Amino acid sequence: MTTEQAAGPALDVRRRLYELMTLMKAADDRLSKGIASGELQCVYWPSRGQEAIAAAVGAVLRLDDQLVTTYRGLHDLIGKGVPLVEIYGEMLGRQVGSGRGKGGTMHIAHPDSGLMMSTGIVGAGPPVAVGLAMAARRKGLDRVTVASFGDGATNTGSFHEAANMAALWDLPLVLVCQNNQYAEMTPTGHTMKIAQVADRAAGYGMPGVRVDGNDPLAVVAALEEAVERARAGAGPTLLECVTFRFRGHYFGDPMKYIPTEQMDAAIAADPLPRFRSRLLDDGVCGARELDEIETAAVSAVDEALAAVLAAPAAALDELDRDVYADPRNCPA
Amino acid sequence: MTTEQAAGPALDVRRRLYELMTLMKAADDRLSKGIASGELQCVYWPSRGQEAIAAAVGAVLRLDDQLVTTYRGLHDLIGKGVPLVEIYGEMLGRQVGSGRGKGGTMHIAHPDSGLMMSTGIVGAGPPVAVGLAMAARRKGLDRVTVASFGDGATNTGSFHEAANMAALWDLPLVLVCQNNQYAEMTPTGHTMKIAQVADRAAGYGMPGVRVDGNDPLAVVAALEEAVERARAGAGPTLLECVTFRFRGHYFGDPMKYIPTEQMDAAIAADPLPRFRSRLLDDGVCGARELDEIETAAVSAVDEALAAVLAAPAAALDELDRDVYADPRNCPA
Amino acid sequence: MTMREALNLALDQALERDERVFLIGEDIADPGASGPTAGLSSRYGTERVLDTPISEAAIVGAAIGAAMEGFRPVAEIMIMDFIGIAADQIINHAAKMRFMTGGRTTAPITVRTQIYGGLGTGATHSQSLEAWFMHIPGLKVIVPSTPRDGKGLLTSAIFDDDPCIFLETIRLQGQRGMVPVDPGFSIPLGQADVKRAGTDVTLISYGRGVVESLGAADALARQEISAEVLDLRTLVPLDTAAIIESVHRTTRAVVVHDAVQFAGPGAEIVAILQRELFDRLSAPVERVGARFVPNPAPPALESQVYPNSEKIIAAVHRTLRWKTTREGARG
Amino acid sequence: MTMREALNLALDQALERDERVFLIGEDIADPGASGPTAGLSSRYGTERVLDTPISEAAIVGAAIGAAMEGFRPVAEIMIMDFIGIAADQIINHAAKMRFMTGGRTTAPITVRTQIYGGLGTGATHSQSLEAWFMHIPGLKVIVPSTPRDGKGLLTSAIFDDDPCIFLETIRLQGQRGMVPVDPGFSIPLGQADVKRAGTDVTLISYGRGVVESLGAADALARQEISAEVLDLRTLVPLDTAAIIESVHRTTRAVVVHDAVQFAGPGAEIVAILQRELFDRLSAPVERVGARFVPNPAPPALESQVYPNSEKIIAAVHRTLRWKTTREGARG
Ligand SMILES: Cc1ncc(C[n+]2csc(CCOP(=O)(O)OP(=O)(O)O)c2C)c(N)n1
Ligand SMILES: Cc1ncc(C[n+]2csc(CCOP(=O)(O)OP(=O)(O)O)c2C)c(N)n1
Ligand SMILES: [Mg+2]
Ligand SMILES: [Mg+2]
Repeated sequence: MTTEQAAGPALDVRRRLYELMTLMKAADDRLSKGIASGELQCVYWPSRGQEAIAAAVGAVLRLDDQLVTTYRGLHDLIGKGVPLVEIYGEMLGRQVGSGRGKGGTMHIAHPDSGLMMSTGIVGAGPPVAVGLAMAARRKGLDRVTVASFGDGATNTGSFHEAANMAALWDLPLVLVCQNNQYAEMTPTGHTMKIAQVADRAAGYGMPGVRVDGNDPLAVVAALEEAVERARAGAGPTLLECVTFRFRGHYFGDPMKYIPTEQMDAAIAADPLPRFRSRLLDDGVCGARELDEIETAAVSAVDEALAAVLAAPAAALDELDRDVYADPRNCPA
Repeated sequence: MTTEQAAGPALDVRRRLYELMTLMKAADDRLSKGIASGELQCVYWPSRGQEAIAAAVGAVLRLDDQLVTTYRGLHDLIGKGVPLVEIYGEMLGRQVGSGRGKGGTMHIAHPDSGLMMSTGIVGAGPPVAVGLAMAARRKGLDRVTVASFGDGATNTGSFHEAANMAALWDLPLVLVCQNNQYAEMTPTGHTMKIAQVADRAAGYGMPGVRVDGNDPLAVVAALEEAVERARAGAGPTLLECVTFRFRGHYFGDPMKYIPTEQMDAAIAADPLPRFRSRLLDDGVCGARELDEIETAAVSAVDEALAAVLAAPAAALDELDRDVYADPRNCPA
Repeated sequence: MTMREALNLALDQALERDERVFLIGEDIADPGASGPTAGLSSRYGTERVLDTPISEAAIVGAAIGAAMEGFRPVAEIMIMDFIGIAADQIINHAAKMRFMTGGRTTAPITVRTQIYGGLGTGATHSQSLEAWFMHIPGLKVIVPSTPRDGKGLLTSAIFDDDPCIFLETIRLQGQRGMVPVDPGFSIPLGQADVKRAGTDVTLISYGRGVVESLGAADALARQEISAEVLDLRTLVPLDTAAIIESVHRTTRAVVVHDAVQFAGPGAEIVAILQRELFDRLSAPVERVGARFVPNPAPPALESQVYPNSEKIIAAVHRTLRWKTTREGARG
Repeated sequence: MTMREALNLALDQALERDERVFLIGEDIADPGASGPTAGLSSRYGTERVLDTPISEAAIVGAAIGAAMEGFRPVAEIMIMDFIGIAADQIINHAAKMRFMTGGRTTAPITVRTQIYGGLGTGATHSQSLEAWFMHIPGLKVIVPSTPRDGKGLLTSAIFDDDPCIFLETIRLQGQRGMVPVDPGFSIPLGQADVKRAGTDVTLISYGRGVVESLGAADALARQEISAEVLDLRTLVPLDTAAIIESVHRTTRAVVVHDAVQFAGPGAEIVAILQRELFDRLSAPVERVGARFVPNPAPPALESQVYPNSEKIIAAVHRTLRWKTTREGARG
């Protein structure tokens, strides 16, 4: 069976998925190495392991489509096309950061890439995504908004209110739940009785779909359907993508709460080597090509980091800016 | 077919249901008349039309079972056995009120009757009911808690968080949604895409049941099952009871937003005359007996109101009491 | 026209003149609407005057998302006591977005909400929580006391580039006053207004407190005490210059508000005054705020809780009777 | 022991001695717990140290329900910035329940939450919102600065008959100090503590501000300025008598806190002082609070925002340099 005949995305999309995934992984690896060694000082909620979902979102969405993500957003940001220099720059508090360094890791936005908001408040993204989707509709645009969040976020009241509104108004929104099986140190099964997050969709009157979040092609397929539906005005979808966080909740998390067998199984299901094998097996790319993609990813990351480290730290006078449109509005 | 053979509650329970419903209706009628004429000054969110649900809750629950209700609680309070004098007393700001008159209509509690809280915050009751149910479990009691709320309340984040917790922990709780087809002036279908509130249950992993909330026997049957389930430790149920508010949202509501046909249909389905006919048809009670029940209800209400109107108004020094356990804790 | 009509006119003209404006909230569309939004959905359609589920967090969140895309959403939280439910979106997104993204995204929303109280609805339907939002950098806080100010300030809020918390007062909605109908009329945020000039003492207030202060000033005039009534109109930005200018002249001040006195907005005004006019003050600045108690439902009790003319007059007399013993300092 | 250990000990002993006590919150059970709740679920079981979904409103609501039934729940809101989500339950149920039901029901919960800041986590993970809760009648607000106070005050909060907001400070969790291990040890709510005696000026603070104030007092001592450091420990009840007593002696005061200065807790202290000691004060009361800005993430910027010893010292010097021109009053 040749890949041309196989169902699923075109060859260049598959290649693109792998490029994105390797870039996400390289960006996470470099940051992790740097923080661990003391070279880099920043807070970081690692996305290693969840690349397939973010790559699929990046591959399926158009540039003018929009994404709202969370503190665990490195992969999402890269997938949506936020320049690495602006991401690292923001994490490391440099003037080249998306927020000139003052927002920090959890608060990266880059509207030019359609990355509208990262939030540090669990569950608080979907309501804002509802508003973005409303705006698209009112402007007559056929743009779609994706809200990306974790399994734990679906226990928040905020998620519920947003999901209900999105379904009610048939908004062009896709709710992408990156179910990495933990919320901080608490396994998903300890916080909800339902077997799958996708089951929540029924309570809103929208489709709920669960896919293997470590298989980028599965995510692409489900997401394409959801995005099409949203773009056609048929309303939102709750898309649950099952995956795993390799580095725990925050960088430095000792992860004592993760059973060895679970970690072993997760390693075996690591989306990166798995998708590499798949691409080789399907004859989409050769080993050399894939090696080159990986090398290019590492170089891109190194280059970005070098640029960031050469850039000046966030300016002290940032405290005088952006509290209000006009700084004179601050009380003395 | 004699009633003895018919499925459903025993004769005395049916009679009791009618007694409760007539008492609720009489209490609402008298209050409404008094406010309309200017005789009585108080705010009131009328329960007229929703009596069947509250009577069923009252009939099914034990004295030591607990109930959390809302501002639209007159019927629920009566069903659970809160003395009418304490209810009217609180609404009218008298010392004989459940809170010595200072809490007001929306905030009536009477733990001796198991009426633990009335809240004016839509959706905020279920979390507190979760805590009551947790307490029962931790005390080793086989008590059940019912949280009663409206259709609109199920759109709140608070409802979602509580429902999820209750299901997760298999709490002895029944979520009774009195779906009166409106939230203030907004029809239920304008605020949720799902066809029935009971559909929300699937998102939590609990049974969701919808019944005719104007038929007390239907409510009793469904509630008995839910209460049994809860008491047995098998967890909560979402029970949707479809009904109608005859007097609109608040007393004095011009109800211009209610289509005539809908109102006509509701009047035709008024639970009171309907249940009266049913009792007669089924031979449970004779007309004279039912008339006596109705007369007794009116007398009970008149008597309670007379006692309340004879009672002193809430004392001014109530401002010095109950802010803290020890009044010296108030800032000067 | 009444305050309700003035606010309605501001919303109407904003919807009329700018496609970016829309209203979102519970029961704000016809035929259910009875407040300042009445009639507007009939005129502008339910896409621009949008009834929502009871979901305060998502109402404000959705407004924020739309504002990020250039809209000028006016979100309604029916009663201020419910604003806690939306507080997270207000303080963690709306207020901080501009700063956190270095200006790349902004959330110029207006949150209209109403201060109840005086209706017998009790403790959970009567709170004045403006102090909460003054304390959050990035928000503007607006409380009009007259129909004219209501229209002018609401217009400014809607078109302001920062998130605004706009507080209406149920007991003022029926108040009448002259209102410019010109759609171009607006009142800049951050400018206090002398509602009555005076020389002996400054009554500093906003919202319903202004009405009580004016009543007190009338009564004081009969006692030949000349009270100036300064209406702050916005708590953020705060017109510190106007406060100082007035009290510098009168050397005495009483701050009046319906919010709980303890840790309320008045505390900040006092703190500013004692710092800026330490040597100029003839007496301690007095505060007349709500008593430290959940609001009781019965009107007879509730009226004990709020400021009124008598309490203000008593406070003025305290400032006038003050005998300084300043020499005793450094004892 | 450290503050974290002291708080852990308070929780441990409360769980040990009273079946009515239980803990509820996100990630508070082993093996995930790393804060003051670490180890407790292993000792008392996950029924009494209960991990929850991410549902702040329901966590507090559930605590309230259980408290109504006689339990003494200790609810954790992981970081204070998230408390908005639970604000409705706190202000509309916990705070007002006793009053609204005439004492028939009460909600003696303790809400533990942590003030972040100083960790580079940015504007939504660093707020000090104690001013919000001071302003709500019915709540008690507690902020310890030392491990000893932490243990003593947390014990009191848990067994107090009123709802308590108990604020921990992440930057103090590792601080060490002597702590009585006696389970009977507690510190009454509402009693300020002189952490350092002095005669020239009173530094009034709580929480992390006390540490900065003590540092400032040390430096001031080297300049022969004797600063008293008064640790309020609880903001409600507020030990007004202790504040007045100290400032009456020193005639000068600086209020210090990590909360935003504008409309912050310090404003109330100033308002009280200017009223009670108007003629006794030698200089305006100074405030050193956080700058009016969302917290920036980079440590170099963030450190500009918070109070520190230098800012406190500068404020003290301002009060000492003050030249009164009181004669000029009544101009
Ligand atoms: C409202 C709120 N509550 C608690 C937290 C603390 N917190 C940060 S991440 C997290 C877990 C979130 O889990 P999930 O939604 O599954 O996302 P993940 O981190 O697994 O990507 C928690 C509880 C928060 N940031 N916001
Ligand atoms: C959190 C909150 N939002 C809004 C309101 C205003 N309000 C009072 S009742 C009500 C409608 C509630 O509808 P539903 O839950 O169906 O109950 P019903 O009144 O029909 O019994 C609203 C919006 C409120 N009290 N609390
Ligand atoms: Mg997760
Ligand atoms: Mg309803």
